[in-house]
Amino acid sequence: MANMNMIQALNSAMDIMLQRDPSVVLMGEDIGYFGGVFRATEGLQRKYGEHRVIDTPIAEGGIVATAIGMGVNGLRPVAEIQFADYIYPGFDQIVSELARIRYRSAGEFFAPVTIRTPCGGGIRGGQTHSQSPEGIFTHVSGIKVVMPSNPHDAKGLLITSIEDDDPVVFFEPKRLYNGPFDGDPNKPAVPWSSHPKGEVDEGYYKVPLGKADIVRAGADVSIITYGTMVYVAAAAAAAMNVDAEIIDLRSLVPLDVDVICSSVRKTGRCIVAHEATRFSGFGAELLSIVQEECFWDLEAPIQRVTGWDTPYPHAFEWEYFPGQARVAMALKTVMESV
Amino acid sequence: MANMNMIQALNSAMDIMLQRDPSVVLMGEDIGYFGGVFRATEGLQRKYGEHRVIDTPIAEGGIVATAIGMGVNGLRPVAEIQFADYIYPGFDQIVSELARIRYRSAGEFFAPVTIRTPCGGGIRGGQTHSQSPEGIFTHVSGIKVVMPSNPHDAKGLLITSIEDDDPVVFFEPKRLYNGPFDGDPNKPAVPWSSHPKGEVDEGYYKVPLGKADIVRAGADVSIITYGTMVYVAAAAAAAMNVDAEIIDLRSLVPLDVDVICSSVRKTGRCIVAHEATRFSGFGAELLSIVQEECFWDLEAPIQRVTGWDTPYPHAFEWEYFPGQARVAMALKTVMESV
Amino acid sequence: MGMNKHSRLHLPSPPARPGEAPDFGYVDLSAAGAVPRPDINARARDIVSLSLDLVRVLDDAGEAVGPWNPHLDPSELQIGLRHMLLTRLFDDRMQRNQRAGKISFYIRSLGEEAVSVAQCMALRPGDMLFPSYRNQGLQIARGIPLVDLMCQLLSNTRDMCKGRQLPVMYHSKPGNIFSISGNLATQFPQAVGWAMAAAIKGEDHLAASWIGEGSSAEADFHHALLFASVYQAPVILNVVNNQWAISTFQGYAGGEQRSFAARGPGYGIAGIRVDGNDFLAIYAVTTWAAERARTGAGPTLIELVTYRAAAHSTSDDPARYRAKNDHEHWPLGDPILRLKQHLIGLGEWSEARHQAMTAELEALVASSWKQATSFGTMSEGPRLDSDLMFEDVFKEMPAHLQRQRDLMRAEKSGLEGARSETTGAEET
Amino acid sequence: MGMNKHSRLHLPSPPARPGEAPDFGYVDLSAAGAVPRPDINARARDIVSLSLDLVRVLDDAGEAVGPWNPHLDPSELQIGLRHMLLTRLFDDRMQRNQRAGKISFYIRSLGEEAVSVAQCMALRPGDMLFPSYRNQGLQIARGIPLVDLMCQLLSNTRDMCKGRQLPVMYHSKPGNIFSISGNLATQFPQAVGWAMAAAIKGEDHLAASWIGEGSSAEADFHHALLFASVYQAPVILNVVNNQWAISTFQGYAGGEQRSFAARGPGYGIAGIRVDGNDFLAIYAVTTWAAERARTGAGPTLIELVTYRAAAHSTSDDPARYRAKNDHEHWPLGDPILRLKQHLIGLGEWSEARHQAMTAELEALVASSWKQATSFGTMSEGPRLDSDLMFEDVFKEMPAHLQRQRDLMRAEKSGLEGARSETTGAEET
Ligand SMILES: Cc1ncc(C[n+]2csc(CCOP(=O)(O)OP(=O)(O)O)c2C)c(N)n1
Ligand SMILES: Cc1ncc(C[n+]2csc(CCOP(=O)(O)OP(=O)(O)O)c2C)c(N)n1
Ligand SMILES: [Mg+2]
Ligand SMILES: [Mg+2]
Repeated sequence: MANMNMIQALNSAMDIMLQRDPSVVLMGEDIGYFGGVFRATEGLQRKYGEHRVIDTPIAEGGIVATAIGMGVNGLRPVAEIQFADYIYPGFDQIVSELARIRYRSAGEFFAPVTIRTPCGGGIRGGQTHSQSPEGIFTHVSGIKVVMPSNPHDAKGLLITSIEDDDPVVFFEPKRLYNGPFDGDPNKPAVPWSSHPKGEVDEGYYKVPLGKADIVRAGADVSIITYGTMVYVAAAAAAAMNVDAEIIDLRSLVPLDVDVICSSVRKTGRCIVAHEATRFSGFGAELLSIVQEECFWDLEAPIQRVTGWDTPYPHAFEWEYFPGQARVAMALKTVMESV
Repeated sequence: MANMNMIQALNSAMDIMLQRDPSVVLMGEDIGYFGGVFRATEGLQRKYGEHRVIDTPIAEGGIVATAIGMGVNGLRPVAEIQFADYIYPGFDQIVSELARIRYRSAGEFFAPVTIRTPCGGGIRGGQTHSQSPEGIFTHVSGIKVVMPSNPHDAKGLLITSIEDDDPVVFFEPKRLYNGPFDGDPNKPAVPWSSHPKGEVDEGYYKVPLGKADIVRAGADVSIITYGTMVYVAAAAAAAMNVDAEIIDLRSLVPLDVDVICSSVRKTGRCIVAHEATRFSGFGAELLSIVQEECFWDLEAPIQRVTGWDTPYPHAFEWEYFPGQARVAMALKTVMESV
Repeated sequence: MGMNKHSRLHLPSPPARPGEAPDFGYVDLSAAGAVPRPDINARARDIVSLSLDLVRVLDDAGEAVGPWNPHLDPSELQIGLRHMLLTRLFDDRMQRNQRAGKISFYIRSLGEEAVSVAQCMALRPGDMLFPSYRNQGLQIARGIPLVDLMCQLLSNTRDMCKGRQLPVMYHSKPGNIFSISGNLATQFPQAVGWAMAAAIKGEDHLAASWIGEGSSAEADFHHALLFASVYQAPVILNVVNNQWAISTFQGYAGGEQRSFAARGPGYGIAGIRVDGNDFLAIYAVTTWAAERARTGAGPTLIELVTYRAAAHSTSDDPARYRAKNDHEHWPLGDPILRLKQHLIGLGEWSEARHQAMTAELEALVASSWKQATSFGTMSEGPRLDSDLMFEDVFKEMPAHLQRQRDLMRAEKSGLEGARSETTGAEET
Repeated sequence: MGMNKHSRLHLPSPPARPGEAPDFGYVDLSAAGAVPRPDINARARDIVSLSLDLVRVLDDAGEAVGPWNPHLDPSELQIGLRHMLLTRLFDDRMQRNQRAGKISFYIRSLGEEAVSVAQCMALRPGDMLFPSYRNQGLQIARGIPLVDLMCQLLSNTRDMCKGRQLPVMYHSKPGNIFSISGNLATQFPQAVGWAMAAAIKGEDHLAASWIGEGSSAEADFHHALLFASVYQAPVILNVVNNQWAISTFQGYAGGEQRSFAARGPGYGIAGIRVDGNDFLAIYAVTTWAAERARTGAGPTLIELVTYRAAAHSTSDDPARYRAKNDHEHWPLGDPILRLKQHLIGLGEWSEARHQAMTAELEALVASSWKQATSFGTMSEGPRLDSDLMFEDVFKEMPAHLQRQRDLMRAEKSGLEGARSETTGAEET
């Protein structure tokens, strides 16, 4: 066991997989000699060689396409897209190709590609360094979508994703790289060293995809969320003295419908929360599933807590970010309504 | 008034706009001399010149990008993407640029681009000629999303879209080009000439964005849908003798929440239906809004009728397509449950 | 529309529209034998002229001349002729089958048979092919049974794609032929990635990919050239310039200003332009490029200059946009006739043998079709189980797809119920 | 990892990593005055060598030599020097402001000032500019007030972007400078579209766009070249090759095998390589390209060979990936020093005047900053109304955004309430 922040945990996962499996290669912009703009691949090129930790041209479409070709040729590429905001040039190769190769070739060809990319706001990154596009990928059949909320899960989920023979888009909430964040920018930053999930096994271990984590058991309301919002929701509920059951999905596709539904059946109230914009965001799918599965158990309408339906505005970060106040308003509504 | 199929109605809309406004230009693959693979621009290049009805290279990303530049320089480009399945190479320019230029330049720059693209299945097109990606675009702040279901609306909505100073992605359900389709492939095809909405004013007229059309008033259940499914839903309800209120959204962004909600408040039951895949599809947003706004009026859980969460399979078109049987099952469930 | 008069926008125009006389004067030709053959490890920058000239071996008399003559054994040439002829006869028959409603869609390669056949023969079985939809010659030259191809066209119970792909979107894992995509050009950079992996693993297989000149406008063409150049990947990137992209003339893909092969040197990779209807020239150029790739001399971009003699597909009618029978004026002739003439000149072939082979291959196509249809047709015989629709989306079927599969089953069985209700409804 | 030994993957390497001595021998240089100046309507294919040579006017003695000498009036040169110096002093001060926490982020153009300033001066006010984030010289040469730029950096009440963009993402409608995007290279094909529209409308304005050599790897670089070539659009496409893309050396963008300018001829458009630290050469080449565009001779791709002397941005530390002070070894020197030396040689400038101008411009920067901060800073003074967040998503604010705006307001006012509840909670 060692203390790791999320970057170190991700680095450890890739280090271990490069070590264990000669078919694993890393690729991306600035990830090699430099170790990545967030340092996630630091030291790995020196350790495993330039041909296994590969600097690439600045062409997300080319990165995904060549990763697919490598995957078809027996490698397990882990491609980094420097910011999730920059994944769109690779969108066609992800949606039209990566997601469909197994299907259209009746299982004869497949590309076990993992795409890592930092997402989310709270870092003064403005509209092109703060996006949360995960919802779009959950609509694409054939891709798994993962988002960890802490170092322990990040490492175990990344190892599982790399070993998975299906393509995985792995979103990393960059605001959580250095510590949990409860949505209050005025509080001093808390490091992972002071958080139990910052205790990470140095060896090989997996966290399964499709298994949500009940971060906190509670009786009053179920808060279904993932990524940064796990901490914001917990803090808001605690501040309001609401006995909330907080569910960290960890993987959006596949989705742990059982844990979600048994929780809502128990509490009868539900909030879904994410940083991403609201309209047609993943929260809509979560709300829909809960409504379909737990309609008769609901004592109040399900509430959504999300970012606003605008680009992420540089100067209004904290008015935009779905912080504790926004969760609190939803909690009030969902608890009061009868 | 004249009888037009949807292609002729769209052609008439573009003809009129090219005539009225010298800043309108059309561009796309095979749209010029040839008149488009679906003939939507037939005759327009001969009439208005090669520099106003422009054949382009096969590069959707380049088409959208240059259309943006033209828009910024005072033109009103109407770009055709040959099939919605091929819009993804242009996705970055749509999402990162077209949708954000007005916002990031504080309203000083904008590009009034309309992107027309045929979507949907039922034509034996297989996985790359049958997709319905509209849901993805509804999640992108700054883009309007339109889908007509008949010639009259198609013409009026396209004229409105072209004149709109905001970017519009205009989806055309290709199975409806030649006639309404109720989901039964074994029935003889019905032409628009035998349908009231095939009666189209030859002149200039607009159909507003954000105003849904109540295709059929009813008391038992509200069916919220758009595109092809308008006819499938109507046929299924009729076949089951259910007095359904059928709402054709026509535009998804902006969305006519008032019409949707007043209908559901009246009927107390709701089905949302689209051809697109289910998971994180636009139906999830529709369901979420109804749940949020009409929770206390609901007598049964809202049902979703959609395509399955797989690529569109060539040989299983009718097992995949959300036909009358799928609507019927949803109707049964929503009517029976109490 | 004052704009009309004043417009300065340049717009490329094709050699001939319907009713006009085709003029192929725009095609830069070199005399057979005229283009020198550089050393296989020449640096891209030193052989730029190859991307502008046209490598040709067969002259008008059908004789093989010049430094690019691959000096193939006649038996090899006969095999090539056989593959090309089989490709054409297969296309003929499938085209007629589509017209007869026996398959839903088809794409012919009429006039372009030499491209796929000669290139495939110049490569090794371990080399990975990333084709477009107009490379059926690759499938045939790699020995994929016609029956397998036909079953795919029929989406029947032996369909290699399990009914999931449009006709002609073949693949063959054992044949090292990648799954064909409906999305243009996506395979081009994938082939480069495959080749990069071969280099990383220290294997000496290479990858080859094909796109049309129209598809070279897609971003993935750029991705392929760039990554191939940066990593000097062992890959052969082929642009089949058949002059048309559906109704769009190659000028709209940039062919008016410069050759497609010339893009290669721009990215620092070798570019070479070859007579796409000259079996020997294609074979020689491909061998040269393959040797370069295998010896680490880097990737090659090959432009194959040919002509799409038929419609784009069974959904297309070229009479709407180009001169009728224009292909008869195509300066590079027909690839099958040219190789046949060459073999006859060598005394290694005859009209009689050609007729015999034609008859034999027609019979092979016919018997294969008979066999293929025994596994199901569009209207009769066994059908694929629709449950297959839900498989292979993921390696294991997740819960939500199992559920949808069950709903689909219920729906199918329920259909009857719904029907009777309909009648019920009508009675009331 | 047996793979290790056997890997055949080629990987470009930079001139020097930390601790190594920089070797810029890889940069192909031509002597000042050595490169001929072709007629402005020369065909792209006939002037390919321009894309491999390096156009230079200022020789090592600071004299202007050769056919590309634009023979500018000394007063013009003094204006150029002033713009470049102002750009550098502005950068200096903003860099220090960021370090002092007064702005959140900044990007300098140290060593690249000649690119933006000389090119802007060679163009007309009606020509539309599509810059990258490292072209502040364009803003300054176009006369955008420093105060306006600073207010954007501060996201204050006079921010032209209304607080929506990161620092340096300027735009100016009256200045004909397009909104800068955080997404690399997207502006390149947009500029081509703008130019196509100018041609369609029969206007003689041209468009110019800038990207870094690293960004040329993006698909939009290809889209720009292709569409510019097909429609012969009146556009100037500039690749600023400052050798680095954050930590990534230009070899990873394809610069190892061939120049970036050479991509032009590959697409059939003129490509020209110019000394990016030579004010006169840049001015001359840009004038030449502009004349080509305006007279319908077609687009031009210009590669400006320069060096990123500073860090990528205030978030970057180059000591991690390249040799310290390597820019001091850069063979093309410093653009400001070189123009200064030239003017002194002409007897049109002096150290004294230079010092005086430096002092004057420093004062201008300081007073502008003072004025800018009066409209609000990150910590004090007036702030933008957060309602602005919901405007300009669409031309008119739709119902769902009005509603979200109201929720946001309620949230802000509610915050107090929530806080007190928190305390309440703690009491229990
Ligand atoms: C991304 C994408 N855009 C558009 C299409 C529609 N389309 C199919 S084939 C074709 C023409 C391709 O022409 P070319 O590349 O020259 O190949 P050829 O048909 O001549 O062999 C087009 C536009 C597509 N399949 N994919
Ligand atoms: C699409 C996209 N991918 C990645 C990035 C992250 N990024 C910002 S600047 C940069 C380097 C660009 O280098 P270059 O184009 O050479 O310009 P320079 O910084 O040298 O002026 C990268 C990778 C981005 N902004 N957009
Ligand atoms: Mg073609
Ligand atoms: Mg650079």
